[in-house]
This record gives sequence, C-alpha cells and structure tokens, in this order.
Amino acid sequence: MASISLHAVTKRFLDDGPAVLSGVDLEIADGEFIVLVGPSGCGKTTLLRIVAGLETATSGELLIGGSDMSHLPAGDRNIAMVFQNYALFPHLTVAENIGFGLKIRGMPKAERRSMVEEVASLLGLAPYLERRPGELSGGQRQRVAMGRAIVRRPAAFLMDEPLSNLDAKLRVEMRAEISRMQRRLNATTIYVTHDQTEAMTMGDRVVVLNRGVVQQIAPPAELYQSPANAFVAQFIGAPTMNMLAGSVSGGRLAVGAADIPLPDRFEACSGPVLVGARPEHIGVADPGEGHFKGRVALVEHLGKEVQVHFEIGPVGDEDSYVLVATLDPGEVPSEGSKASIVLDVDHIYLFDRDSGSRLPAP
Amino acid sequence: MQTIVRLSLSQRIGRLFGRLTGRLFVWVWVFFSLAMLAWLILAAFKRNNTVFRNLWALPDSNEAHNFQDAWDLLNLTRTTLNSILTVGGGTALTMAVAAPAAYALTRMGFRGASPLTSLFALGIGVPVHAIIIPLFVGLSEVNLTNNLWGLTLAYMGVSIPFAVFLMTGFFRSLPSELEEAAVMEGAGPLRVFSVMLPLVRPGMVASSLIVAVGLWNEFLLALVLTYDESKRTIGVGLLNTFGAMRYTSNWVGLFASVVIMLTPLIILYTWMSRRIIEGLTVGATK
Amino acid sequence: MHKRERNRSRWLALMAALLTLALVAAACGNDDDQDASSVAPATSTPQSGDGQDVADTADGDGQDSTDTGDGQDSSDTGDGQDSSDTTAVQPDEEEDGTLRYFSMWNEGEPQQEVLQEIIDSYEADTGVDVDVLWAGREVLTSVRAALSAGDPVDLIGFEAEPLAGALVNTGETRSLASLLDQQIPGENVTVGDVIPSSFLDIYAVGGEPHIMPYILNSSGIHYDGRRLAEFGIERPETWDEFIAASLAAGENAVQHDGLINFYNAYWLYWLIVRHGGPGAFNAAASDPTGEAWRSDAIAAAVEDLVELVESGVLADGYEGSNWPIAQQEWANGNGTFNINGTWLASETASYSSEGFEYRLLPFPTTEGGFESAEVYQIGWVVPNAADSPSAAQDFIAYALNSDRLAGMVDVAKNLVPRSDIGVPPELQDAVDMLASSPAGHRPYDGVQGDYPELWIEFMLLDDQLFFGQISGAEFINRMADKTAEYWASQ
Amino acid sequence: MKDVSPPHLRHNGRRASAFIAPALAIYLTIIMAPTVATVWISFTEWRGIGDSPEFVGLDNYRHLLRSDTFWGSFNRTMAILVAGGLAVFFFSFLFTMLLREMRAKKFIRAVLFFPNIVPPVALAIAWGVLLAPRNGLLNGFLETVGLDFATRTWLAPDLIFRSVIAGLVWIYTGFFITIIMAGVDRIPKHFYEAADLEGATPRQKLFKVTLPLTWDVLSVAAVLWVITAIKTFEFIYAFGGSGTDPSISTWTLPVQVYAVALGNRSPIFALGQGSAIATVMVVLVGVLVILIRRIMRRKVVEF
Repeated sequence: MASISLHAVTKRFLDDGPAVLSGVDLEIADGEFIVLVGPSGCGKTTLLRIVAGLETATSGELLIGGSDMSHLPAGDRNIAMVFQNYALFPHLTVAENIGFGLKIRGMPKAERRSMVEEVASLLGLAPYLERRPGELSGGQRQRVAMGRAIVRRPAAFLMDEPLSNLDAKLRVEMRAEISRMQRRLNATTIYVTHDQTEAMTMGDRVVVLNRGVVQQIAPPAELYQSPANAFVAQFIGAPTMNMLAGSVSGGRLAVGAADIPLPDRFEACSGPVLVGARPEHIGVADPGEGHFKGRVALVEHLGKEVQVHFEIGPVGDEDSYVLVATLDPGEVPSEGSKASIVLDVDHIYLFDRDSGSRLPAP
Repeated sequence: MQTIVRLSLSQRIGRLFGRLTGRLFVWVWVFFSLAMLAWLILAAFKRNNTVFRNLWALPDSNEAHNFQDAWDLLNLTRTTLNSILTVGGGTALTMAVAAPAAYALTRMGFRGASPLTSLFALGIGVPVHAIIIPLFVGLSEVNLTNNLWGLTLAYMGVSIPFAVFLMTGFFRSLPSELEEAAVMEGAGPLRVFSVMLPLVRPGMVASSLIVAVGLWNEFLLALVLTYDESKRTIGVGLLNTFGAMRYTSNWVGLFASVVIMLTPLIILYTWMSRRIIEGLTVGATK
Repeated sequence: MHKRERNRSRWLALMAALLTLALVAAACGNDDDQDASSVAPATSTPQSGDGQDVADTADGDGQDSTDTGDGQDSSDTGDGQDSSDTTAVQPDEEEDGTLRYFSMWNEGEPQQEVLQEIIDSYEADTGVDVDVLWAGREVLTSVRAALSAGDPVDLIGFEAEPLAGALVNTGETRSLASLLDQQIPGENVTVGDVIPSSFLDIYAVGGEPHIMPYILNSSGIHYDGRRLAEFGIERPETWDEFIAASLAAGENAVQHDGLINFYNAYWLYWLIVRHGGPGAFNAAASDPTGEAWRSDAIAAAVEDLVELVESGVLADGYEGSNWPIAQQEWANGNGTFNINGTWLASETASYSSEGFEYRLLPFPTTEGGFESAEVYQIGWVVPNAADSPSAAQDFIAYALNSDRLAGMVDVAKNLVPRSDIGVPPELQDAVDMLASSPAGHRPYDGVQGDYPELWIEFMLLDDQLFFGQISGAEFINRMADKTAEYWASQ
Repeated sequence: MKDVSPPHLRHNGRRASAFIAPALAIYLTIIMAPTVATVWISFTEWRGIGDSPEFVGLDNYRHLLRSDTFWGSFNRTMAILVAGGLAVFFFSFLFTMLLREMRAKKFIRAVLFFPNIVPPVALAIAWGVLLAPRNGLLNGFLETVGLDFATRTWLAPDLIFRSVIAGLVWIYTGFFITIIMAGVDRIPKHFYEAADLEGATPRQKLFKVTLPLTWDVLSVAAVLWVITAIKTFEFIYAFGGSGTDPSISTWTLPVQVYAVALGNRSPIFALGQGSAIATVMVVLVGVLVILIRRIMRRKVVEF
C-alpha cells in the first residue's frame, strides 16, 4: 500500500479549452479511503483517471508511494481499478477475469490459481469460478470486478462509481461490503461517486469537487458540520440546506422582511451574504412570533420525520421562495395553512454572496 | 392499435387494397427469383435438344451426365482448389491485417487516425478497372502474374478497404472500459488487442463472409492476372465454360455448371445468411 | 477416304484462284506495301500442273534440303540472305524439351479434340512435352499476360487477322521461312511443298511468312439444301435474286444473331467488296480524309443493306438474338438462310435437324460488281519470346502431316490449307466457291486486323444502320468523319 | 506542442503504426499506387510491357471526347446510375415499408438478397435465358398465359440496355433493402406509435418519421450505389456472353476499359486509352460521392 499525492494537477482536454481540473492538491495517506464527490462533470472521474494513468494531467505532479508517476503507463503503476460497468471480459471465465492481471505478470498457473481461489472465497465467488460474466447477476459481476482488483495486491484501488449499476438494496449491501473489505485490506482507495450518501458513509475523508476545483477536503462529519463554502454546504446533506440571500449589518441579519439578531460568532461579518440553514434547523413558531410568515405549500411524510415546504412571500410572486424544514410528525401544520417560521440562529451559516466562502472564515 | 382519426369506408378499402397489391407484388418478386433458380436447376437435368422446345416441361430423363460434363469442363477439382486457396487465403490474410488496422484506427486514439480511416474508406470507391493495368504490369515485374500468390495479394488489396471499414464499425461499438481495464491490469498494446479481438468475433465472421463471397464471385482480376488453366479460379472457370458451351451449344451442360457452382453457395447461404446480412448492415449503419 | 481423291482436282482450281489474293493483299494498303509487292513475282510463278508445284514458293532459304523429293529451287527469288538471319539465331538457344502452346480452342470443341490427338502422338513420338493452354477466343489476352510475365510462349494458334493486328504487325513474331524447308515427319515433302505461298504471303513481313495456317475458312450464306426445294426457290446468285428468294422462303427467312457485332458487319463488308471490289472496304478505312466512304460503290452497298433490313426477311427479333440462338434455330429448321463463316457446319453439327443438307451460297453478286472470295485463315505463329522456337516449328511440321491434319477435315469439318487432304462434304460448296472465284480478300477486307480501333467505331455505326436506327446517308457521313478523325489522331 | 495524451496512448502513433502498417502497405501498393499510375498512363500511348510508353498529353482524352463508343459507354453508365438508382431506391423503400408488417419478412429479405452472393456470370446466364427473344423464359411465359401482345425482343437495341438495368435492379434491390431495412429497424417503435396516435397516414409516417431518421443510412446507401453502379462489370460483361466480345450496344465504362486495354477477341492493348476511361470512372465516383455527402450531410438527425 502506498500514499498518493497530487500537486497542482490541472487538466485541459484542448490546449486552449477550459480547465477540467485546475490546481488540484491532494494528499492521501497510506491505507486511507478517499471519496471524490461532486456533481456530474465536476472532474472527479478525470481526476481518478489521471491517477490511474488513463489520462495525463496537463500540468502538475502525481506521486504514488512517494515517487513521481505522472508519466508512467497505467499498467506500471501497480494500481487497480473497478469500473462503473465492471469492464469484465465477456469471453473469459470468472477465474480468468480475476487472474487476468496475474497472468499478464507471468505468474505461474498453479500459484495464480490459488490466489484467485483465495480471493474468490473471500468474495463468495467460489462456486462461480468457471462461469462467464454473462451468466452472473449484477452483484456477482461487481464482486468479480472487485476480485480482479484485489487479487494482485495493488498499491491503491481506484473505484469509479462501482455501485451505480446496482439496485438500491444491493447498493447498500455492497457499500458496506466494500468498506469492510477496504478496512480489512487496509488499502489506499480512491472512490468516485456522485452520491453523497456513499461519500458520507464510506470515506475516511471526502473530497468535494466542483468545476474542476477542490471545494473542501475533510472527514464526513466535518464536511457536514463545517462546510467550507456554500457549494459544499448545499451539496452535502439531504434534504439540501436552505439558502437565502440577505445582508448583515451591526450584528443583525436582514432577509426580506425579517430582521434577525445574530450570535456573537458572526460579529466580524457585514455586507451581503447567503444564509444557510439546514432543514432540521428550521422550526414552526407560535403565530405572531418567528422570523418569517409563510404558507405550508407541501407536506411530505417520511415516517420518522416530515418534510414541510413553506412558501414565503406573495403567492406567485417572483421574489417568493421556499424553505424546507424537517419536523417531528407531532408538530406538522396542515397543508395550505399559514405558519410562522423560525430559524435556529445558533446553527445557521453565513457565506460571502460573491465568493460563496464561509463567514467568518473557519 | 388505436387510431384517433376515423377513416371512411372507402379510405379503408383503398388502404387494404393498397396493402394487398403491395404484398402481392412482393410475393411475385420472390416467386420470380425462386422460379428462375428452380428452372435453372431443372434445366440442368434436361436434354440439350429439347430444353428450349418445351420450356415448362419437367425433365423426362435424368441426364446426370450433364453434371459429369460440367464437372470436367469446369475442371472443378482444380478450379475449386485454386479458389479455396486464393479466396480463403486472401480472406484470412485480409482479416489478419484489417482487424489490427481497424482496431488501431478506432481505439488507439492517435493523431491522424481520422484522416487515415478516410484514406482507407477512399479505397472502397476505387474501381478495380482503375488499378488493374498498373497492377498487372507491376505484378509482372516481380513475377507474380499467373501466380496464385500474386492473385491472393491482389485480392487482399481490393478487400482491405471494405474490411477495414466494416471492422472499424464493430470496434467502435465496443465499450472503452474493457480496454482500460486491460491496460490497468498491465496489458501492453498487443495484449489489449488480443483481449478486444474476441469481442468483435461476430464482426470478424461477418466481414470474412462478405469478403469471401465477393472474392469467390470475382473474375476480372483472376482473368487478367492469371491465364494458365492450372491457375484458373472457379469464377473464370464458369466464364470459360460459358464460352465453350456456346461454341458447342451444350446449354444443359452450362446450366449444370451453374448449378454446381451455386450449390455450395445455397448451402452456405441458408446456414449463414443472417450473419452475412447483419454484418453488412453493421458496417453501413454504424 | 476416296472423297479426298475426288476433291483433289477442285483444289487445283482453288489454288489458282488464290493466286490473285496476294495481289489484292498487296494492293489493299497493308503498311508494308513494299514488302508485299516484293512477293508478287513469287506468287505469279506457277500455273503449273500439280498442286505441290503451285504450292512450291520461293521462300526456301539458300541451303538446299536434299530430302525434298523434287528439286524446287526453280523459283527461288534469292532472298536467302534475309532468312539466314533468322535461322542463325535458332540453333543457339537452349530448349528445355517443353513446348508452351496457347490455343484459341475451348475444351470440347472438335478442333480441340483433333489437336489434342496430334499433341498426344507428338509427345509420344518425340518425347517433347507439349504444355497446351486451351484459352478460348480471348487467347491473345492470355498470350499478353504470359509474355508480360516473361513466361515462355512458344506457339500460338489463332485467327490470322487478330494475330496480324496484335502480334505480327507489331514485330513480335518470328519468321517461319526456315520452316518451309522442314520435312513433314512421315511424309517425303517439306512444309513449303504443301502449303501454298499465296496463303503465307498475305501476312508476310519482309517477304517472310509469319503465320502458318492449318485451317482455312471463308464466309457466305448457309442454307439447308432441302429447304429451297421445299419452297420451290432457285438457288439465288445475285443480290436481287437473294432478296426475292428470302421473301419467298417463309417465316424467319434470314436467321441472324444481331448481338454479335461482327456478324452484323458481314453484310455491309460483303456488299462493299461486291460493289467496290476486294480492297474497297480497306481502302475506305485507310483513307485519311475519310472521303473514300462517299464512293458510289459504298453508297450502293449501303443502299442494298437498307433494302435487306427494310424487306423484312430478317427473322423476328434478329436485333436481340444472342449467338448461338439464331444459328441453333436455323439448324433446327426454323429459317432458311444464315450468313456466317464456314465453321457454321462444324458448330451446328451436334444439334442440326436430321438430314440437314449443308449448302453454301457465295455472297450474292451485284450488277457491275466484283467477284472475290474471303480467305479466312487460322494459323500458328511463333513469338519472338519463344523459348523453344525450333520445337515449335517441329510441331507445326508434324501437325501438318496429311494423316494428322485430316482430323480437321473429317472430325472438325473444316477446310485445311493442304491441297491433298480433301474437304468435308458439308463444305463442298465452299470449296467450289473458293475455286471458282477469280480473286480473294481478307476477312472484313483486313479492316479488323489493320485498324482495330476504327473497326470498333465501324461496328457501332454499322449496327445502327443494320437495326434501322440511322439512314444510309447518315451512316456514310459519320463513317467519313470517324475515319478522318481516326487518322488525324494517329 | 506538448503531448497530453495518457501514457498508455502516448506512443500510440508509433504503436498504432505497427498495427496499421501491413494493411496500409498492401493497400497503398495494390490500390493507391496503381490508381496514381493509371492516371499517369492515361497521358501516354502504351501497348504494355515491351513497349515504351510515349507521353501524349491529353490526346487520349481528346480522342474519348470524339468517340461515339465512349459516349455510348458513358451514357449507359449514367443510365445505370440514375435510372437504375431511382428504381433500386424506389423498390428498396417500397419493400422495406411493405415488409415491416409482413410475417415472412426475414425469409423474403433472404431471398431478395440471394442474387448478391451468386456469381455474376451465373446471373448473366440466367438473365440471358430469361430474355432471349425466342425460346426465352419471359416471352415463353407470356405466351403460355396468353399475353402474347406483351412479348418483346427484350435484347433488341432499343431495349437491351433497359433489360440490363432491370437485371441490375433485380440483383441490387435485395442489397439495398437490407441496408435500408437495418436503418429503419433502428428507429425506436415509439416514434411510430406516437405518429399513429396522432393519426398519421402511411405516407406521412414515411416522410415525417422514416426518411428523416434514416437519412444517414440513406446517405451511405447512396454512396454505395454510386460506387456499385460505376463499377458494375461482371454481369454486363458476361451478359454479352463469353467467347465473343460483348455487343458494343451493352458497353459501359468498365467494359470498355476491358475491351480496349486488357483483352478481347481482337485485342487492341491501348493501355493509355483504357487508363483514360478508368480515370474518368475514378473522377466520376469521386465527384458524385463528394456531392452526395455534401447534399445529405446537413440533415443527419441524432436520436
């Protein structure tokens, strides 16, 4: 296993084209599970492929285990990759697929066989070794792809949305299994996904990417509690954090008609801001109190809790906006009724309106 | 199926009528093609002096010696062997060079792949007549005329453009992950190619069949580039038989030759027509 | 074979008639006017008593071959110097005992069978291996391919006209002068003794023969002897009589395969030769101004052709009949006349109706016109590139043996250039025609052989005239233009 | 310029050339170099090996322009291209539409395609037997069923080339049905279902759905037809028969190349002349293909 370092990695597909990645710096410790997350087109897959050697960075440096690998062919980097659609060779058996890399490295047949069997039993694939991928279920194929990556004990694993082709239930199972496997092997892993749940549940640290720029690198809890900017704040967490335009002056926050006193930690702030409030930090106040007046536009029962959409402002007005709150089932107003809404100011976030960065800087 | 617009009775009758005449026309065409084949086969068993007298009569005697004549005149053992050598060899060698070329053109992402692909495609449009004179002269210079190797080489040349064109279609349809997976596992270009090749087996089969059928029926190159009886291919053999039959007016023998030549094709076709047809359409529609 | 004896006397007359042929050939604008005329004295030699003397020509080289029975140096024209050049080359060459022979025949044709028999016995007698290619009528394509590839071709057998056009006139064949002195194996005569020089002179180069004939054809109008009686028609002799006879000869009177361009060309070529004399057609083609097409003779010929087309005697669908369909019909008794080469009897023998009486009508004469017979030779040449030229000559001499060549008469039903072999009964009329004709001319008056490119343009226009698509005047105008253009581009 | 391609593709120019070189070498030797040479020979007068080519500039072309035979061949080639093309595409479309709803679709398509794998010599023999003026199957059939008035001399000068074109249409329709049908089969069914729901007539479906969505396939098919039509040799050559030269009234450009340059019963071996005609063929293919690509390119629809 090895550490991986990226220094100022930039990638353009065309010489004068837009940067798909710009100045990415990333230090991955030996044995760490890193998740790359971001909306589609954010560059996360490209970053992964640069590490893999399937793409070359336009500039910047890639170190694996401390040595520069930027210009080494993929096959020589001792890295394994699991592809989104598994990329199993359809004409080879499960055993041959798993043992493919070993065969290329010229490992003797008997030795290869025993390694393949060991990995197969680890993954519960032992009964299927002589089948071809076409005869396997989606989950089994996924395991074969894992097996192929594991068997040669590479310096690092790269996984490109490996669960996206599975159904929801299987995805949850495999998620756990991959995590377990990673811990057991103590393998440096880079995992790409667009699914924040996967990111939050699997990664030791999560890298949030947007438009080719790293937004934040942090453990999942920190990412949630202390987002570096408005993008991260909105990207992490479900339902999404509510975001309102407002301005701060003299320790008070003005949002629309509301005028809200701010806690001390915001005392250095002033000027136009974005106010972020997670749904669980929005509540219903008694009539006449609260920060906003609105209507209950939609109520979604999710069992343990209820999501309520409040519409603030005149009906149909273009300045109207919606706040989503997560409430206990007991305190749910009826759809169409008027409501007073209160923000939990101890848990709100403020972001710079222009740069989106968190205020005050953490 | 539901239609919102209601049709008047006359419209509906008109449409039905149109469809019926259309289908009738299709069946007439099909019947015509089959009838012609059937007539030729039956005629091969008839007698020379009555075959054109009673066009629709069934053979009154089994003139199997027509086939013996035809067999001898076609010099069938020899010509078949030559055709198998040149067509089989030409096809195999064509695929052996066209498949890697098509692979490199579609999957190795190097600069110049696109103009090179166009260059190969250009060859599809070059008529054999535009190359045959210099080709003949050039092959003479290196003593490859009247030589089955020379003919095989020429067959490769004329087949490569279409084979490359078809195979690029097949290779292009493969997912790139497979290749990347192989690369990640440390495979070099040759290994990656050998992993990819089995994936286009249907394409290889279809392209080979199309190339082989084309060459099997070819006779201009064979006619010009070889002259010796011992080098004759089956296509030229049939043409010569046609000529000889006209001088001797042995029509039924000629029909027997045609039947002999068609039989393997009919067998191959009933067995492989789907492959041939589908192979062609992949090339044209991808 | 008493038939042969009976026919022998006719041959004498035929040979005499052919004497004039060389004169015609000399006159009709072959490139080698000089050479042709230099042969003339030789051909005017003989009227003497027996066929061998007639045939005995002056081409024998200086050295006497002592075993040729009768002394034959009488008419030596003294060109021995020339021929010694060619003979000198031959003995030096190494020959590997294989003879590469390219033949015009297809397997299964009777001529092929006869030749195959000769080849078999030649191989048995001499130990020389004859490697023969039955190439069919496109034999010259194969020859070209072989020569280009540097493969040996020792002997080529084909029709004399295309041989002349494609090989002899371009200087790619050897002189066969020394062959004339060679003894024919099994007989006490030389080749020169039995093959009349008049045949050889037509395609001679520098006075030396290059094509050695082994089959002799002509053309004319064929019919089943029984049919004229059936319709109560007199055998027509003039054009007008022929048209009248055709009109009386029932449905499909004149069967014709109109898709064969050179069959269509028979009519007009013959009419021009009849009206303008042998050489007239060739002269028109070789006139650089093209004006020769506007002669009265050609106008009359064109007029006669139009008359034929418009008279309706040509069989229904003649324009769309693809050989050999019309001749098959004709041989089966559907139709009376068919213009064709004298090979027709041989070609139709296998399917003609029972009791068919092969008769030949010389092409009808025209008022104030000329009489002449077509001499259509099939022969052998030895290309310069031959590896075994002397073996090739040996083979020719061997094959010309009367017993062996007799197969061409008896089996293949062809005429042969040797006078002492006889004729097949089917071709009795042809022999009579040749014998009684005061003059001779080359097939298509030599236009096909001498000007192959112009010949194609001619056939195209002739087709249009023959199918009634253009008028006679239009034909003449366009042919005159074509000819002028052709010569301008040479 | 910096090489930014991934390492495994980095030296692929070089690696790929190893993959492409054999095919390319043979292709250049057998197709491209001879094509160039043909153009060069067309400026010479040459009888072949043993004769040295003499440069004559444009003489061969000038000669062609004045030659009735050439223009005949040229016009017949164009007739195959245009008239034959219209017929082939008309029938191909008609059949594709009709076959969509027929149960024996695959079988019919296989039968119609069959002539494409049969040796052209055999097809020519069959076609000749069919159309012979007397004894021909077609006329014989017409007489048998009492349609005597419909009999024709199918091979007469005014009809023969139409008969040839008819033969080519018979052969090639199967091929183009196959291609067009493949294009049509790619169109998702829901477009037709949507059109049906809107009450579209078959003709509207053809023009509003099928044609636009098969445009790229049609463009390929049109290019293939141009190439096929101009190249067609074997069928016509053998239709004229072997053992004699094909009748001049059936010559097309390739047949004429063969007749004047390569062989014939009385050969000319005018290689310069033949090369000039071959060059005309190449130019014709080139110009028409470019034209078709230009005209049809814009309308390609993605779906």
